[in-house]
Amino acid sequence: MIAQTVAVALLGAVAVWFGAAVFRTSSMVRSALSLLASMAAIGGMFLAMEAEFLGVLQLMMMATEMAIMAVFMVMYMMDPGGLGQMDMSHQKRLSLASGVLAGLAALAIAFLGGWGPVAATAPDAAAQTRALGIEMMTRSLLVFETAAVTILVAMIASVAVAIARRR
Amino acid sequence: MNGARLGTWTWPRRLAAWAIARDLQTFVVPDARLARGAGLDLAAAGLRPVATPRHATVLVVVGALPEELAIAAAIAHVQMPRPRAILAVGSPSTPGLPEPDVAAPLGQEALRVGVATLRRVLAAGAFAPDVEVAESAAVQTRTEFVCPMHPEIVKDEPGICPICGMDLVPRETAGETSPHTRGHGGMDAHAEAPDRPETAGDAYTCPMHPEVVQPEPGRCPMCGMNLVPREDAVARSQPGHEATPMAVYAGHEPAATARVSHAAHDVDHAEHDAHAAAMPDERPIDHAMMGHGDMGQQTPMGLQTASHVAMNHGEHANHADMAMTGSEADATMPEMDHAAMGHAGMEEGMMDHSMHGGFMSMVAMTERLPRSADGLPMEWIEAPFGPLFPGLPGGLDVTFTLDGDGVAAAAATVATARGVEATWLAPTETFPDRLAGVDPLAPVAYRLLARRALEAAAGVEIDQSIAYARVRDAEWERVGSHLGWLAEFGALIGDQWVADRAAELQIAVVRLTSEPAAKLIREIRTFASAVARAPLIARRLAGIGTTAPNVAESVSGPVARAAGIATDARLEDRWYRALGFMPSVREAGDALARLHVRLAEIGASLDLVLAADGYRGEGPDPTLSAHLSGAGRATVETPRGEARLRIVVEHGSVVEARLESPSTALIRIVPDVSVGEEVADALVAVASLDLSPWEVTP
Amino acid sequence: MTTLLVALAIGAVLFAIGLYGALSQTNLVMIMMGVELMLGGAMVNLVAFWRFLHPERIEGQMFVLIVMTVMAIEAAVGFGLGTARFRAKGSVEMEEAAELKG
Amino acid sequence: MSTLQHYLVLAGLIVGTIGLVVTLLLLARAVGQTRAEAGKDVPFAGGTLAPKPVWVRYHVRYYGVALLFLAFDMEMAFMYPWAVVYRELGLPALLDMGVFLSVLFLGILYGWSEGALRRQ
Amino acid sequence: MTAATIVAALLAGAYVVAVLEGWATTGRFQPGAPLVAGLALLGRESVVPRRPDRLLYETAPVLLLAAAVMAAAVLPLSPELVAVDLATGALFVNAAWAYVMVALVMAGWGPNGAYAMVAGWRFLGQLIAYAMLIVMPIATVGMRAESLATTAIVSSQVGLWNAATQPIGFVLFTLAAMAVAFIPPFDLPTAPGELAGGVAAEYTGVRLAIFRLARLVLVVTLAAAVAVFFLGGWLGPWLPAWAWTGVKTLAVAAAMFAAGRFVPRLRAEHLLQWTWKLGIPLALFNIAWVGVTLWWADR
Repeated sequence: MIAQTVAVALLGAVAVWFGAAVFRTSSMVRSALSLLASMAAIGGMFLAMEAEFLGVLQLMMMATEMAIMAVFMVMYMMDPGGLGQMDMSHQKRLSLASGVLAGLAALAIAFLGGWGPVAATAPDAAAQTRALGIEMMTRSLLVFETAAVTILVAMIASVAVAIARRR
Repeated sequence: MNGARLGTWTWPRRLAAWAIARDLQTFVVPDARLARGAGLDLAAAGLRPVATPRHATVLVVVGALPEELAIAAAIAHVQMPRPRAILAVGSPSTPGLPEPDVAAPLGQEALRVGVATLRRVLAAGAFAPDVEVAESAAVQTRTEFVCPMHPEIVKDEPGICPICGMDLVPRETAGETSPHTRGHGGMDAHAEAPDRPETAGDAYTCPMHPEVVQPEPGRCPMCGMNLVPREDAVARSQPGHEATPMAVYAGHEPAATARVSHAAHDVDHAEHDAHAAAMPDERPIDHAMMGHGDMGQQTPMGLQTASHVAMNHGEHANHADMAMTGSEADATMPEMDHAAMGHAGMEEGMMDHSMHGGFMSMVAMTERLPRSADGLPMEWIEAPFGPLFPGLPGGLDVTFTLDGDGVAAAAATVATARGVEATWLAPTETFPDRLAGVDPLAPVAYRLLARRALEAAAGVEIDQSIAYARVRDAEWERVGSHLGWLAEFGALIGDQWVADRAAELQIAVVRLTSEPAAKLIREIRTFASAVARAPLIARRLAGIGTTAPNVAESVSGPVARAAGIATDARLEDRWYRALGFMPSVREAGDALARLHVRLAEIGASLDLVLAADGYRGEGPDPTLSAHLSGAGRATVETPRGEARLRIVVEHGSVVEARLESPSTALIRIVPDVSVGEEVADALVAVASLDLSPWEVTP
Repeated sequence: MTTLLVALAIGAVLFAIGLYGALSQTNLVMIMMGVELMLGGAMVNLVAFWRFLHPERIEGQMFVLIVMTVMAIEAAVGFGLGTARFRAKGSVEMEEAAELKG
Repeated sequence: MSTLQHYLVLAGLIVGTIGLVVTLLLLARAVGQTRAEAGKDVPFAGGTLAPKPVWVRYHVRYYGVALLFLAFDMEMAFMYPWAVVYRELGLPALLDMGVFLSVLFLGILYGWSEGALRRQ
Repeated sequence: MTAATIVAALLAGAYVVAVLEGWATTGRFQPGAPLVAGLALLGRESVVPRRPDRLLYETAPVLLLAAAVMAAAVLPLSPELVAVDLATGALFVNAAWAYVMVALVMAGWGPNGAYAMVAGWRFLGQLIAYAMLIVMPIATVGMRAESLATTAIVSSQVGLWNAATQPIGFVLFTLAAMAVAFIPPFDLPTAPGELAGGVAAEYTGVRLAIFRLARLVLVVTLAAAVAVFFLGGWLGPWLPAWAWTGVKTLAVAAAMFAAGRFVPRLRAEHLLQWTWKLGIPLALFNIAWVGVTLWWADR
């Protein structure tokens, strides 16, 4: 149990560190890879919280997603190497204030909320994956099929706007 | 040893030195094909060719290097990590390169001995208590500082960009002494570029309000910005402005880009000069218009002034960018300073408005950038693929302007220029040898060319035995040359089997003496038909580097024949006609067609060799009068196409010689076949031309 | 309990960083990064709730899957829009997207 | 072995990998240090000293496929749990997944027809 | 202990694979060559290019090695000899391989050289091509085993190997596996002739040694994955279980290298087109095929 807490805290610290690094570096590639590291650490937290399928999935999905993000950053941002140490932000104070405020509010809810008893054990990973599959095919079937349609819409939308029509 | 690592001997170092001496990764200069053409089998001698000097221990120098190539070799050498060694084959030392650690004469046995010596030298000298640092002038760099967004800002010391306030970043540029400062006549162009007119600063205007004109510097009464020197008078008088690379790139026509960045130096020069002169001058006007144009729409909070300023300068940057991607870049050149100086007044103005950390308009930054076919304005980089690039002939210096991994513009030149035709002038006895030295990739064809020109001058006819001996020689050379090309080409497209087998057969052809060659001929035929039938190779090459009809007409040889033009100098030769020669022609004009033409030519050449008695060996040449006078011309179909020679002989000496070589035409079509392709395909297209940098005449 | 609180705290901090990033950045892609971080924080909370409050109810995990899908879709559509905008204006700066705001 | 111990082994392997790399680096350092020379640290560019800036806006030509991939990739998040229970649920599950995948494949077909799959 | 055995086996496998690769590329069988080459690289200078993104440059080879080791950790040599028998092993292997791409993108961007950068972004395109062909065949393998654990997947092949029951998946996966490990003809990111070494171009000395070691380990894991998922892993008569996995892995690796010797490198564009226009429809068909055959068998 203590090991679990320590692991969650450590990986969480890594996630937060890299999350902050995203906005602290001026190199776009570093920025995207920092986000990847943050997301991978979150995946690690999932593993530490015994959500194995989700953790591994997060590790995998985010690697490709963030690498593709890096590509788009390098395409559309000036000075992607961050050589000029350019500052690309605005309304800093406002953002900082909202960030801190939102964070405090969330923390307050986390610590003040009565969460009730904590479950000591979770089902093992194989059972989780199986349960997830059954859930998907039974009660959440509609959610599952809706997800397909949503993804389809996203694919159509992004292709429709992004691809230049040729003569 | 020259390239030893610093350190006294300890047992781990001994072990490492032993291993290094066993594992000889090799970078070959000028290229491996030339080595094989000299009959050297590097792999059999224990050398393992690799694609980059970064991974190599041994720099193998084959033959004598011309000056520019020697500089490139020196750079490659210094980029090899220590311990590194130089093995010179066939030439004891090369000016510009450090002394070779081992020198071996040409020949496989000598190479084997040389490698053995090299192993001993490396094992004994990989580490040394004191090492010299290579201080060749060629590899000297000086550091300058440049703004990442505004390439025209180049300073000698660190600081911030006067335009946008970003930190300047250091970068190297080649030392002033190097004649090879990123080629294409860049340096010369800059030296010749007219200086910025001294009289330019006679009127001052506001960058935002062109109607404000004052005789002395000051602030604009309308917006308070610092005034900048006005130079529009000069700008209008520049007729060449339309022809700047920028103007061409702004259009979406890839064909147009191809035209601009030809290897032809004078074209570049002209454009460059025009551009350099026009650039500073037109700015105030453009800016002013831009600033006004956008002012209405764009009002981010409290940033109006600053963003306008940025916008103007963004545009500046793009002018400079354009120049850089277009012809030889301003960025590295001394001339750049003067471009930057042109804005001196304006920069100060910007400083006042302090853009530090401010908002910079991307719209303005990208507005004038070249757009790709899909409409995205991207930045282009210029990447050199040569003179020492593994996939291309050594000495061929191709520069691709890369738009992502696509080639947006290409320029080709050679680093093998070895002086002028005057050096060939010689007595008639030695003239063929001199001319044979023109192109180490086709010495037989050039010797034959010289002989035939001399005989034409003398009016001598040759008999059948000599003619057949010449056919055999020339055709064997063609077979060897095509195989050598195929080996390099196979390595470029990553087909190990083709590369290895073709290299093996090339060496066998080169080493062939007068013994019967039936087995070799059979093997070559089998190999050629296997390559011709390989479906994946066909997929890989089809449609790459297709030559337009007018482009194909400008060249000769296999490249023309692959595009359906049945041109071949051998058709004019009565001995070839007697042997029943027919040229091999394909229609498609792409890299695949060129491969097929060469494979078919290998077969046809073997047929000719067999028809002309099969053996290799030089025939006796007819003797010429020692006091020959006259003029002669000859044409020979070299493996790359028609080479034409005109000579004037006086009293047994060649006093004038003019050569038209096929590669001189081929190098001009490099942009035509490569622009618009993906970089790997562009390399395939260039390599499929099989041009020999050695025979390119200015 | 401690682990739950630690996880929730981390989720909160990630959310805060993401919000800060989304608000302070001028660039579409960077803003999307902020949003992804916020979603990441949300996912941490969801998994923590699932694990420590109702590990027997798999809907918690299903919900995380949906959030992940949302992240991917957001990325795809966002980059699609970014590409279109970059083609049209040469910029994905939000400062310069005034006309998008109407 | 509990699940968390599994992850501990994985973490140990990562640490071991890093340890191996550090050892190799130290070993190489003990053999000798790199000697600075002019031009040596410039990236190889065909035997030229090419100081042109490389980190610029890079035109990635496959962004059309990349966009499709971003969305299509999610399919596997749903497919793996389904794969595990497929034999248990039988043919209806295959049909459910068939509908799901066909819907997604429509997206690919649309992208194909719009030219998203070609080099941009 | 098991983990140590697996690591030892992995290193041994990497060595043999290095010999095999040398055999395929130079045409000579030299069992000592990798050792000599490794020592030589250790003894050579390791030049750091001027002003690289040092962090990315240094991390990339380590990440590549770590990713390969992670993938190896869940692949079983025998029922007992598996470092970590994760319940989601098949997915975990995928996740580990995804970081191969991340490492190569870092290696491409880090040194600030044109060839490396082109090569690095190229590999991301390669991932977009091969990723689905890795993911979907593994899912069908999981369908048959009713589990994502690699050991369960091997056990499910007792009657008949997956290569026989789902040949389309087998072929697609093997080709995609070659693309993951950038074995010719899929060696777009290193492309010796085209990009002078590509992502590896600016790595020298010990860093190059680490990079190459990582690549070899990666090849081992991919060959092992083909053996485990499709060729019945440890199943086989006479020999001990671990030996069967080892033999199959090396045979697959040798076949991959041998095939790569005779074909030209694929064009980046063709790779994307073929995988998305042909590969993915085939992989989807494979899912349907496996679904129907399993249902028929279970009926």
